[in-house]
Amino acid sequence: MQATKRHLFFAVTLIIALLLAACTPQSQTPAPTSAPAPTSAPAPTSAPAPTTAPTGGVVSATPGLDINMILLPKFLGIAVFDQAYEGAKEAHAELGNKGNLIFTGPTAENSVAGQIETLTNAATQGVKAVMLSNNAGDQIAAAAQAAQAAGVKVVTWDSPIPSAQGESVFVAQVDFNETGRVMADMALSILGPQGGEFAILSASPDAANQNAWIAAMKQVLTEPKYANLKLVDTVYGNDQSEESYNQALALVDKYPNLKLIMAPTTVGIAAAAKAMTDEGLCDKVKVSGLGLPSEMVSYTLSGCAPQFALWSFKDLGYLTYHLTYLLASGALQGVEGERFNAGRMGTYTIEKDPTRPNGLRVLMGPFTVYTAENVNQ
Amino acid sequence: MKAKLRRLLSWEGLLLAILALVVVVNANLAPAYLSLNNQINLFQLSIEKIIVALVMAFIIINGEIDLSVASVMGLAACIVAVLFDRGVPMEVAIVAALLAGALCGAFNGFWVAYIGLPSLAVTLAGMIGFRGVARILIEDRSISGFPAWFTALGQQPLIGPFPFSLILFALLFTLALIVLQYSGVGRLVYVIGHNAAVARYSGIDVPRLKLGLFIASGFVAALAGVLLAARLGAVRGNTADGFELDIITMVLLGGVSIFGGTGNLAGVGLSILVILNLRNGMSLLNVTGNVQTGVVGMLLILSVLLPNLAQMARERWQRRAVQRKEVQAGVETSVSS
Amino acid sequence: MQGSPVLEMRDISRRFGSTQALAGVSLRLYPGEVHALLGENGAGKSTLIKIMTGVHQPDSGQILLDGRPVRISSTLEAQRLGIAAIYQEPLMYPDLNVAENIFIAHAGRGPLVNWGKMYREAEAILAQLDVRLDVRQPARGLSVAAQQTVEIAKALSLQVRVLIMDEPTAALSAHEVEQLFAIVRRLRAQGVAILFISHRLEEVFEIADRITVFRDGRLISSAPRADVTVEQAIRDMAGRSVEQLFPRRHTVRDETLVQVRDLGRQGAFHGVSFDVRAGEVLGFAGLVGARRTDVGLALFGIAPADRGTITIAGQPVRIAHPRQAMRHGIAYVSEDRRGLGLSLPMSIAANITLPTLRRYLNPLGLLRRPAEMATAEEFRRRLAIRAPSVEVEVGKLSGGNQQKVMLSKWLNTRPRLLILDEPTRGIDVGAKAEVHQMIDDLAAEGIAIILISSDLPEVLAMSDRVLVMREGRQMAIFDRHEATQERVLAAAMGQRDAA
Amino acid sequence: MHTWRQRIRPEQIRELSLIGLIVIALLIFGWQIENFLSARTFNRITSSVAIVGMVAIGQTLVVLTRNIDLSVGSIVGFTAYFVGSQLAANPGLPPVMAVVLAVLTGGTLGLVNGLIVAYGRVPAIITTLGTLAIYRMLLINYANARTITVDSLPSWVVELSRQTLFAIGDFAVRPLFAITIVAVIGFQFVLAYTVFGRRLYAIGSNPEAARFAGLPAQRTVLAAFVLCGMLAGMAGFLFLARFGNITAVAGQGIELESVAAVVVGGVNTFGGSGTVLGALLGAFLIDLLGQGLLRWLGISEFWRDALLGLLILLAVASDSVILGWLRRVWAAPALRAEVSNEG
Repeated sequence: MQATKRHLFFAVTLIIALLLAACTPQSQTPAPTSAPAPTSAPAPTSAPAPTTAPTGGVVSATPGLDINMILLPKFLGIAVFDQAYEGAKEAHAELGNKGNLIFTGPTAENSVAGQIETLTNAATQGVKAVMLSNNAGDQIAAAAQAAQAAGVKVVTWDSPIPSAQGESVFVAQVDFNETGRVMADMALSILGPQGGEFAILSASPDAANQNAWIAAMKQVLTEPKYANLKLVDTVYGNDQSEESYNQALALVDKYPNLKLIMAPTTVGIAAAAKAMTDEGLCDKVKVSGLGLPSEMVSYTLSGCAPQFALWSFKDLGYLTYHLTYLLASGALQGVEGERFNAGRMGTYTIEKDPTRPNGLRVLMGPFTVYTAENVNQ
Repeated sequence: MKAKLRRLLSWEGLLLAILALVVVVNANLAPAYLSLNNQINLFQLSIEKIIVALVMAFIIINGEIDLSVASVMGLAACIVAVLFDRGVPMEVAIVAALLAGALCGAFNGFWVAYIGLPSLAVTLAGMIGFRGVARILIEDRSISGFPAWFTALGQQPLIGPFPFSLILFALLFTLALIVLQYSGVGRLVYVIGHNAAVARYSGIDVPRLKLGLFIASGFVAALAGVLLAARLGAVRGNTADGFELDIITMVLLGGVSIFGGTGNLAGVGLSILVILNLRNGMSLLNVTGNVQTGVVGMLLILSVLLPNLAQMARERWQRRAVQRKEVQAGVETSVSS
Repeated sequence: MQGSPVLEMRDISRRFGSTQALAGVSLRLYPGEVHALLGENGAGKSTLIKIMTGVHQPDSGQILLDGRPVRISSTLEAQRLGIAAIYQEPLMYPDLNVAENIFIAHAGRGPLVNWGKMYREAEAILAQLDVRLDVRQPARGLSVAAQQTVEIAKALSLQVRVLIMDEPTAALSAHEVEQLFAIVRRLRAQGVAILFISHRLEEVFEIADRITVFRDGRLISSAPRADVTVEQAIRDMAGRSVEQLFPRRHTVRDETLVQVRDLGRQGAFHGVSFDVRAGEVLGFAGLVGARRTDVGLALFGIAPADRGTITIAGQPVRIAHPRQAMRHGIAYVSEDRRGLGLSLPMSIAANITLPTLRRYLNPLGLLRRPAEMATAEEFRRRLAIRAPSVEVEVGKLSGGNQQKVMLSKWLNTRPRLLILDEPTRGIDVGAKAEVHQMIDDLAAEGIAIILISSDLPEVLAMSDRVLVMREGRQMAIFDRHEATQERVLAAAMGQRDAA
Repeated sequence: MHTWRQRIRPEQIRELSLIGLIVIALLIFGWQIENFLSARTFNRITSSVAIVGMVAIGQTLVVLTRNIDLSVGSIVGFTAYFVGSQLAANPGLPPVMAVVLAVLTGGTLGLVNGLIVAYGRVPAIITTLGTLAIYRMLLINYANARTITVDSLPSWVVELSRQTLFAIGDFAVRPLFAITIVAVIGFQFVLAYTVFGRRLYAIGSNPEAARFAGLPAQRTVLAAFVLCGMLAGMAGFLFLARFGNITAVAGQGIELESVAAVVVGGVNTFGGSGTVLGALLGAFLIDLLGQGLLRWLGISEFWRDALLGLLILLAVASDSVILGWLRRVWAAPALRAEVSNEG
C-alpha cells in the first residue's frame, strides 16, 4: 500500500512537471541527417571515432532540461537491472534533468505483456523516452512503432528489438559477435587445445540476446582454431535458479564426456557452478559464461568456474541514459554517424549494427574477463 | 429468491462502486486516462485475455476449470506463424490454428467428460503439453513479417477508432450473455454446474455438453491466440505464457463460484472493467508490475472478505442484542421464581 | 408425571427475517418418556430442534436443563450437555469408514486414534442395534438406511440424556422400524428422554407416550397418547380435516404396457419379471437393500440392465440411457429429491421444464420464457404447489411442494410409465394425502405406475399388485386382495409364500 | 468374517498403483537410457523431490479439507529470501534458529491465508490466488533487486546440500531428502492416527456435516493452512540450502508443481481422500518423468514438455482406471456380505 502511495505521489509530480514542460521552449537545433559510418572496431575508449559527422562536432547534452524518461528492464528483481538503474540515476543527477527518471517493470511471468503495456502507456502519459531492455523479441515492435509515432523515443539496451522496428538506437553492452568470440575463447582456454565436449545452458529459448550470442559463438566455432571444441547441446533454464540447476545436472548425466557448461546468463552460470560444486563434479566439468563477480567469486577461486566474463551494467545504464536524453531533447537525430559525449564515459558514435540488418547501435564494451586474479576486485 | 437477488445485486453493486471509484481516482490523478485513445488501449492491451475470460466463465460455472487456455493460445499463434513461415496462405493457416484449438479442447473434454478425470488434472497436463507442442513447432525461433492485412487487423482501427478485436469482443460478449442467460444451453450450464447428477437423472447428456464447452474453450482460446499474433506481429514459443491466472482472476472477481453453478456475465463484464481500469490507472502512474498484480490480488480477496466481515459483524451485533434481552429475561424469571 | 423434566424449553421464540418460526413455545421432556412432536413442514419443529442442539439461538425464552437455565451455544456444547440429534438427512462423511463416522465428533478421546478400540466399540454399538455392518467399510455407497443406522449408532455412542430423532424412520422399512423401536424402548427404559418426530402417524401412535402438535410456530395441543386420536392429531396439524389419506378411484385397464422378463444387472439384481398394465399401480415392497431402486434405475437407463428383456407396448426395446427411456415414455422420480431430483437454486419453472427443455426453445436455441411460464403455472395450479410464483427457488420450498415440483417435471414429459421412488418420504401428512390423490388420478388417466416405497401401509393401500424383492431377487407378486402386511413382510424377509 | 478384503481397502493400497507406474517408468527409461538405473539418478531425483515433496505435504493437508493453497510458491520464495538475508546479515545464527525462523515465516504467511479462508469465509482459491501475488510483491519490495549469493551465506547452509547422511552403496541419502522423508512419515502418522488428521478428512469429505456436527472446522482448516505455510517455509529453507543464489523470482511455479504432485498422487481435489505418501510418490513420478525425458538422448529439449504433459495425463488416467478396477473387485463380495447381513 505504501508503494502505491509513493507512486501516486510520483504521478502528481509528473503531471505538474509535464505542465511545466509544455511551457518550456525547445532550444535545441536539430543535428543534420545522414552520415557515413564505416566503423568496425568496438569503441570502448574515449578516443575519437574514425568518422565525424558533417557538423564535425561531438554533440553534448544541455543539462537541466525537463524530460521524463522510463527505464524499463525485462522484469524486476534481478540484480543487473538494478545496477543499470544506478548508472541511469547517476546520469540523471549529472544532467540535472528536471523531469523524472522512472524505473518500472513487469513481473517475471508477465514480462512480455507488461513491457508492451508500459510502452503503449508511455505515449499516453506524456513520457518522452523509454529505455528498454527488450524481453519480448519482435512482439514488441508494433507497440514500439506506435510509441515512436506518438513522439516517444525508444532506446534499447542490453537486449534489442531484433528487427529494429520501432527502435531508435540500441546501446550494445558489447559487440554481439564479439560475445560469441569471447565465449569461444574462454571455452578454448579452459578446455585447452585438445578440446572436448561442451554444452550451452541458456536463459529461455526466446531470449533474443542470448540467441544472438549463441549464434555468433557457433559461427566462431567453425574456425579451425576451435576445431576440437564440440558443442553437444543447448538447454534452457529460463533464468530460474532451480531450473538451471537441474538442467546443468541433467547435461552431465546425459553426456558422460561433458567437460564444460557455457552459460551466457548470470542466473544460469551461478546455478550451474553451484550444481557442479554440490555434486563434486568440478574436477570433471567446468563452468563458464557470463556472470556477476559477486555471485561467482567462490566458484572462481575454487576452480569450478575458472573464467567468466561480463560488462558493467552500471555503465550501460549511464551510457543509455545519456544517449536517450540527447535523442529525446532533439540534440541527436538517431542516425548513423552521429557522435555524442557521454559524460564520464567519453565520446561514442551511432553506427550500423552489424548483427541486425536495419539496426543502429552504440557500442559500449569492453568485456571484462574475470579469473581468480581479478574476481575479488 | 429476493435475498439471492439482493445478494447478486449487491455483488454487482460492489463491483460497480469499485469501478466508479477507480475511474474517479484515475481521472483525477492521470489526465490522459479519460482520453478515447487510452480507453481503447486499455482494452486492446488485454483484449485476448478478456475474450478467453468469457468462455472461461462458462467452464467455471459448469463446475470445471481449464488451465490450458494460455497454452492453447500460444499453440494457435505458433501454428499460424509456422504454417505462414512454410508458405501456407495466411487464411489457411488461421483456419488450421482454430481447428487445432478446437481439437485441444476436444482432447481435454474427452478425458474430463467421458473418462471422468478431474479437469484440474487434465488441463494441468494440457497446460504443459500444449505449450510443449508449440515449442516443438517453433523451437527457439521468432517468426514475424506477417501480411500487412493480418497485422493491421490486430493493430489498426477498423471502424472509427475501434480495432477489429475490440468489436469482436463486444460481439462475443453479447453472444455469450445471450447464450448463458437466455438459451437452453445456458440453463443446462448452470444446472450441471450446480449438480451434474440432477442433470443426468433428468435425461440430459452431461458429457456431451461438457465436451462442447471444452471445445468452445479451445476454439475461443485459439481465436484469441491468432488475434494476439496479429496484434504483436510476431510469435515466439512463450507467446501468451502465464495468461491463465489473469483470466481466472477476472472470472472469479466477477462473482463466479469456483464450485460451479453460480455467477453471471454481468459480473464478469464488470470485473473485467474493474481490473483493466485499475491496472491501466496504476500503469499510467508507473506502479510496477508486481505491485499491480499485488493490488489486484488484494482487491480479489477484499471484494469477498469485506462483505463477509460486514455480514458477520451484523449477525454478531444482532445476536448480542438478543443475548442482552435474554439475560434480562433470565434475571426476571429467576427473581420471580 | 415422572418427577422433574430433564429438559425444559420455556417460551421460546425465534424469527428468521420476516418469518416467525417459533412463537412462545414451551415443551418439557421427561426422562424415560418418548415425546412425539407432530406438525406439517414449516410448523417450527426443525427450528426447535436446532435450538435444542445449539445450531440456532432463540430470540427470547429460556432453556432449562435439570431445572437450571443453560445456554446452548454450539452443537458441541449440546453434546456435552447430553443432547444429541439424529437428523432427517443423514450427515455422513463418505470418505471415512463406518466406525469413524460414529466416533469422529467425539470429544475427549485423546489426540490419538486407537483404531482397534474404535472398531471394537463400533461393532459393539451396532450389535446393540442388532445391525451387522462392516465397520471398516467406507460410508460412500452405504444405503440411506444403513447411513441412518450409523447416525443412530453415533447418537448412542454419546451418553445421551436427551435424544432427538427427526424422522428416523423415513428411510427405514418395516423390519428396521421394528428394530429401531426396540432400541427406542430400551433407551426409554434406561431413562433417556426422547423427542420423536415422524410423519408416519401409525408409528407415532405405536411408540409415543405423549403427543404434541405444532402449527405455524405455535403449540396447538399436547396430551398423553391415550387422550389423542389420529383424526384429532391430523386436524391439529393441518388446521383442517384431511380427507382420505389413501384415495382409490382408478381402475386398471386391460392393455399390458410394459413387459419385463428376467431383468438383471451384474452385482445388483437378477431374475425380475413383471407386467404393468395401463392405469395400474404396481407396488415394489422390500427391505432396505432389496435393490428395488436398482430395478427402477435399470428401466430408466441410469444403470442399464445387462440381462433380460423389456417390452413396451409390444415392442422390445433397449434402454441404455435416460434419453432412450424418456423416448419410450418412461419417467423416474428419484427418492433423493435434493441430491438427484431437483436443482435447488433454480426456479420452479426451470426445474419443471428441465427434461423437456427442447420444447421450450425457439429455432435459435433461445428459451421461450412465456411458454415455459405457462407450463409451470399450469402445473402449479394442477398440483396445488404452494409458492408465491413459479420463479421461486425450489430450495426454498417445503418437502411436499418440492415433491410436487418433481412430479410436475416428470408429468410434463407425458410419461406412459411413471416410476415413483419413495414419493412421500419426509413430507407431511397433508402433502402425503395430496401425493396419494395424484397417484390415483394419474392411474385413472391410464398411466402405468411403479410405486417403490418403504412405507408398507402406503404400498398396500395404493397398489393394485405388490411385487416383493429381497437381496436383488424377486420373491413374489401379490394381487391387491392377497397382499397383507404379514405376507408381504414374510416374503421380504425371505420366506417363500405358499399361496 | 474379517477377511483381508475387509481389512485392506482399495483406498488404502492405492499408492500401490503409483508405485506400479513408477516401476514401469523406471523399466522403460532404464531400457532406453544408458546408465539410467544408477545411484546418480536416485540422488538427482531425491534431491529435487525433497523441496517439491515438502511443499506437497502441506498442499495435501489443505487439499484434504477441500481447499487449495496456490500461494506456496511465493511462500517458498519469500522464506528462502528472508532467511537467506537474515543469515547473510547474522552469519552466527545457529542452524536451529534459522530453521525455526523459516518455519515461523512460512507459518505466518500460512496463518494469513488460513484466517482469511477459515474465518473470513473467502474461498481458498480466491484467497491464495490473491496472496500468491501479494507475497511475491512483498518479496520483490523487500528484496529490492538484491540477490542472496552463495558467498554471503554461512558455509553450513551451503554444505547441507552436498553432504551425505548415510549411503547404501552409491545410493546416498542427503540431509534435505532425509528431512522431507521424516516429514512425510510424520504427517502420514498424523493423518492416520490423530484426531486432528481424521478431522481433516472429515471436513473435506463433508464440510456441511462437519459444521453441523460441531467439529471445530474453522480451527482445523486454519491449522491446515498454517501447517502448509510452515512446511512451505521449511521448503524455503531447503530451497536456500540447495540453490544458494536466491533472487526475487525464487520458487515461482512451485504452486503448480505441488498441485500436480498432489493430483498425480491421488489426493482427491474435492477433499476427503488421499495421503501425503501418495503426494510424495506423485512428486517422485513427475520428477522421474522429467529426469528421464531430460536424459533421453533421442529427445530434443523442445519435445520435453509435450511428452511430460502427455505422461502426466496418462499417469492420472491409469491411476484412476486401476483404482476403479480395485473398487469393483472389492464391491462385489462386499455387496453380497451386506445383503446377507440383512434379515
